[in-house]
Amino acid sequence: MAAETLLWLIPLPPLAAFILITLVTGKKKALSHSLAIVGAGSSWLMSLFVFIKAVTRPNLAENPMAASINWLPTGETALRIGVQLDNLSAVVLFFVAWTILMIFIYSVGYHNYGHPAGERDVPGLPPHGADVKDVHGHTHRVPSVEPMYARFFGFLSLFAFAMYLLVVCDNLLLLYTGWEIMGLCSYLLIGFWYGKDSAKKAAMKAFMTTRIGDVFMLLGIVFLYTQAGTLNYREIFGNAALMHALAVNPAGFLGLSQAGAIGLLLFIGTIGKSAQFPLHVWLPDAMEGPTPVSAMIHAATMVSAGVYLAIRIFPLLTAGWEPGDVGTPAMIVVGAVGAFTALFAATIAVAQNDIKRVLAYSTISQLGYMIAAIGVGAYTAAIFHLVTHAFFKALLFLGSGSVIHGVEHGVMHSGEHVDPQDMLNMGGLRKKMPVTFWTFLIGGLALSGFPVITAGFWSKDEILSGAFHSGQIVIFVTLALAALLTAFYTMRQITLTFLGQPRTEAARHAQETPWTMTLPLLILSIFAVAAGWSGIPEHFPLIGGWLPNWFEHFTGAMLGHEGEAPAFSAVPLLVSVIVSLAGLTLGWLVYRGVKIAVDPLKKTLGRLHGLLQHKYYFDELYTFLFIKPAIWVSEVFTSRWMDRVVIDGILHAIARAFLWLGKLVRQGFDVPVVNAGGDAIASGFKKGGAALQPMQSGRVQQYMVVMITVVMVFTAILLAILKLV
Amino acid sequence: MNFLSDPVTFIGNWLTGLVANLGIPKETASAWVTGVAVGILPLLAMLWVLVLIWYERKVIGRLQDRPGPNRVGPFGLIQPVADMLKIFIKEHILPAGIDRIPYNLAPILAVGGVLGMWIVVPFSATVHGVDINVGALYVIAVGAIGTLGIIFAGYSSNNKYALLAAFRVVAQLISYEIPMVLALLVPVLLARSMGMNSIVQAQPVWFILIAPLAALLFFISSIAEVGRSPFDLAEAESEIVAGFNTEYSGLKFGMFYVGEFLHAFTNSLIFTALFLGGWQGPGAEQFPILGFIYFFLKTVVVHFLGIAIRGSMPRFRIDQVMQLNWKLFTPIALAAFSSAALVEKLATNWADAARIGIHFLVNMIILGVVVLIGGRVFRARGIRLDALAQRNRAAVKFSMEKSHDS
Amino acid sequence: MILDQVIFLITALVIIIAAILVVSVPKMIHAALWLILALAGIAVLFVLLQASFFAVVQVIVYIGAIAVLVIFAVMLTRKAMQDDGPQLNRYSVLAAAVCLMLFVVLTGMLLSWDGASSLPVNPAVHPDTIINLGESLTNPQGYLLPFEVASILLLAALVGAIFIGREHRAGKEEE
Amino acid sequence: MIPLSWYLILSAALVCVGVFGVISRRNAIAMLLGVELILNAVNINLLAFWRYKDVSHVTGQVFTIMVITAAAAEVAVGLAIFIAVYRNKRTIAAEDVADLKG
Repeated sequence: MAAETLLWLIPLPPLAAFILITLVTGKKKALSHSLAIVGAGSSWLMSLFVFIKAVTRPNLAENPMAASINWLPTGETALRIGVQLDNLSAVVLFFVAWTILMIFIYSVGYHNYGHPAGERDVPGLPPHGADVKDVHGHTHRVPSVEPMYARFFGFLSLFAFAMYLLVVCDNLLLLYTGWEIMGLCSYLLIGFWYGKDSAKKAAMKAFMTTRIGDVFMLLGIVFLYTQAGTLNYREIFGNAALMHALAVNPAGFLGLSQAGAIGLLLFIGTIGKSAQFPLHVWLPDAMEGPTPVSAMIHAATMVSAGVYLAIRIFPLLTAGWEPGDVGTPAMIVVGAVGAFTALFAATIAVAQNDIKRVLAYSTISQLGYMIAAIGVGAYTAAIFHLVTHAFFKALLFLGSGSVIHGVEHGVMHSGEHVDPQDMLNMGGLRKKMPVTFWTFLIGGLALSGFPVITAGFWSKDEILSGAFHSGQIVIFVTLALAALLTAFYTMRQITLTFLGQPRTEAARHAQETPWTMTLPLLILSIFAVAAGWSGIPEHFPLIGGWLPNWFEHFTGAMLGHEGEAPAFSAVPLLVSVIVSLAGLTLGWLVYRGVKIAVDPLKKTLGRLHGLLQHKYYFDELYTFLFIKPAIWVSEVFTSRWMDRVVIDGILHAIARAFLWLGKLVRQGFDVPVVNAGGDAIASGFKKGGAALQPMQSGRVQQYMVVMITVVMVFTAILLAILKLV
Repeated sequence: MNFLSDPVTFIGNWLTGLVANLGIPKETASAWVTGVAVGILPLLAMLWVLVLIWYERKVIGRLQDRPGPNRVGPFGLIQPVADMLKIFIKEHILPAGIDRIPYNLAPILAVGGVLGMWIVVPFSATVHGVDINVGALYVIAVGAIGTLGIIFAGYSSNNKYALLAAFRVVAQLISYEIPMVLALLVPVLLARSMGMNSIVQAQPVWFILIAPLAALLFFISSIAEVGRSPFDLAEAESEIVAGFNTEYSGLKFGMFYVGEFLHAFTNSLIFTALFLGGWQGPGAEQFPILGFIYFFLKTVVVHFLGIAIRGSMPRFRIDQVMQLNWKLFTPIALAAFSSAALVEKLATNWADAARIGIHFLVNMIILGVVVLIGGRVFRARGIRLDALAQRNRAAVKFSMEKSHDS
Repeated sequence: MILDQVIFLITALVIIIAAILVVSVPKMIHAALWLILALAGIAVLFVLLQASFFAVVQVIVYIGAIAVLVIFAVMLTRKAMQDDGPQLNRYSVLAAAVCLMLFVVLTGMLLSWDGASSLPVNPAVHPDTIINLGESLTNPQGYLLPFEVASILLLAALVGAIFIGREHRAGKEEE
Repeated sequence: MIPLSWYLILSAALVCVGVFGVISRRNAIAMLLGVELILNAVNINLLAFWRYKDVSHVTGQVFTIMVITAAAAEVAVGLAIFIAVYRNKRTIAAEDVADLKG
């Protein structure tokens, strides 16, 4: 089978699984998750196969795997849809396939498959746990199985379908389709426990916020289509004349070129999807979804789609730019947004106590890194960080879910009512949950860029180096500061969660999670370390050149010119090593001795800590700025004034006028003329019918006499006419 | 063409020559002789009934462990003649309230319908009445006239029992015509002709070997058509006195009587022609007289079989008769006919032996399926064929004991 | 050929007289008998037309089945129409006049047609017309479809007749 | 040799007699007999035209078969209806069955 054919097929198994689960197997838990995992597994298998094909294919960048068919006829031409796999989508497909499969397997354990149903569980709320009696007659409180187990896998499958579609498609419209389906899935999964008010609100918030980005993105797509006449990546980016025209022609606003305007419009979509400042507010709230699976989607997979889009449109953003120059306006905007988000989110993360929220903000921050990398033109570095981040952030989220799960077990066991997600309630879990601890540690070190061994170090180092070489020192410094904070809050998290002594009874009774949850952790931890080795710069001291810098070559080929490795400089390297180690040390020092559930930074930072903990009051600001006015406009202005007073008033006036007119017509015309006339006609027919009634005697033979007579008469007439003529 | 090998043709030619010598044109002479033959043939048939009556009474008697007629003449040979004389001289009774025309027409139709069949029977390679190209269908058509005779008799007699019997027997006759026609179509299909002589000529291998199922159905249906035991509902004494001919006596009754005996024999003739190769046999082409003898012998065997059944089976109930026909015979006949058509179509170019083998095999398969599945269904619905047979045996035993006693 | 004509005339006479008796005799059972005679005469006509297949079919279907059915129906409904009541209704005189006129008109039309006096094209009909007929009835290019439709019609009529004629016992719920 | 017109006139006469029967007989079954006569007249015509035109052209015969089929169906259904009517109304006089009159 041709790899192109397989490409078509990759998104389909999860879709089939979704349809089957939703329509058929909704009641059967084991069948549903088997279907979903088989679907994801077959997509995974096909993805790996085409990935290997793609890697071994010479000149993949110039000659990607592609196939397309006519879809919508638009006048003389037809909009074609198709699939394509180039270097970028190949690596994205690789990590998407792995992480999705891991999520699916992990979800089985996370939703307590095999546990009894809780007696108080209702759909729309997290399971409360169930009482079981063991052989000795003791009653234990154990986690109970999720009531909407199958539905969860259905949504997850739909999500996987959309993600695969987005990765393998060859044009922006199809990408947009996948993008929107993922938006829907995100809404459904965040609001999965719709019985919780916070989940409902978070789901709506996520949906509305990303919608802002999506509208702009759609504008960008339309703009691009009007200019290029196509939405296919290769036909746009491979068309030098078109790209030149786009780069040169002004867009007519803000002094941007057309390419820059389109790029920025599309980039706003990325801002929404990848939760960049100022549309970042939905992502932390999205942690209301089933911990941490949907969070993981919102952190490792779906939000990567935003970055993927940004990388996709890199040629548009950088149109007219030569490496070494100061960036285009679009690039500067992108870089600024990215760098600011990276630092901004990192500062918030420092003050969060919820284990998932820390990771959520960390995600925003890391995505900011990638965006910033794009902004400074460090293309391969952005992709590299996208891949490594996907692995270690997936690992961290799954790890945090495992932790929560373990602590929940402790909560149920001890009966102590504490928040199982609050890190201040944990501590000392490394002995209780060794697998989770070690894998979390690996992930954390990768996140903080622990030198040399972790994947995060290599990718982050490349971004810093790219920023440094681009000459944008502000961005470089911002990113370095963000890296320091990253290492700090990561160590804070690890220390608070795993090290030291248990601070609560629940943490004391925490328990390691089942193999379906730990297995994905183990697999992902391998990637969290090893993924970095594919991109070690050749010029790196000591170990540079041991392994070929495959990643750079592979993805760099996308730009057409061989990724010219910037001259090696010790500054970014040293900076990244120092901030990483410093941050980690600092984190450990500050949090090692925490005995009670109070953050020591609170005292030190004072009001600033409160500011950070409340996320700079952004939610409140948005509520004040947008939501309140919107409610006011809808409730007071539109509803009360416009609708009820003005429009209703006009309508009532018209209605009254017509009522009057109707009365007039009725009394003047209808009753005397129409009714009387109608009655006259009706009675006329009645009388006529009564007069004709005897004709219908019901006697067949009488009819027949008449019939034959008539036939004869007509025949005679006909004959007479024929004779005459 | 000599007398010994083909006497009928010889006599015919001789007579024609004789008449032609009187100065009459050849064609007219031939027509005259044919007319004489048309007169002689029914006469022969009617006389032959005398032998048939004796033969049948004798056989039934022996079957039931009685001597049968043995008083008048040697072995009672003259008994039918005596009966005939008695019937001739009996008074013609016209019961009150009868409908004259149908009443008198009925016996004529009953005999005429049977005699009409003789027209198309090919007695030997050269002797046959009319070889019309729809002979097989003609047999059925003329048989339908006999039905009319019965219904007339039943209706016109002004007798409830006769009417009831007529209803019963007409329902039975019309119903059994269907499997009979369907079974008859199988030899027609195999011979690719409806002419009786062509059917006989197409039987170097007897059709009973190719289509045993159709032969079986035709045989049983023809018994039902004649209305003889076990289908003799028309004359169930215990229920309806003497059936449709209750009000008949004398010669008119005699004609019904003759018609029945002749019908049984005629059906054996038709069966022989259709399924047993008719006059076919070694040397029959060269010596038509041999063919005549073969035909006669085969017919007698078939006829004996019919008598044996008559002598050993008690009658069905009317509902059983109808069920047997509509639920068993008609479907089987349909299956047999369509399978035969299919096999003929598929095996057109095969060797004869293979074709015949396939036909036989398919017939056996249908029979097996019917016995297996049909038996189960009938048993499930409370119609136990074996129980029926057991009951019949008991009844036979009882009647035999009774006849011993008397 | 005079013989043909003589046979035809005799048969035609029998048919017409029988037909008139069918529509005029008071006793229904006699009407049925006369109908049988008329149908048999028509079968003879078919023989004259060298359509022996149809002659036989005429006997089987009309005399063997339809006539018997009619007689059955007559017997079953005997009480309703006592044979001594008036058998013709009040239109009968008018109907007779109309039919007579119809006959005159039809005959006039026929005789004014040139082709009416034509003779048979080839006196010796090929004996295999029946094979022709059979083949055209089973040939998809021929009349297979009408033939099958006719058989469906017959089946439907059979089912319908059984359903209508079935006795619905009083007190028993209708299905 | 019989001219075609003989057959045609015969069938015309038969049709007229049949029509008279249908119109004037009170008994519904007798009306059915009239219909049978009409249909037989049609058959005579069809076969006569077949015989007197092209013999190899079997359309006339085919139509005769159709007519016979239709007649059989008509008699079966008609008699079933009459018997049902008789069962309900104790009459089969055509003029008594006029429940649907206006």
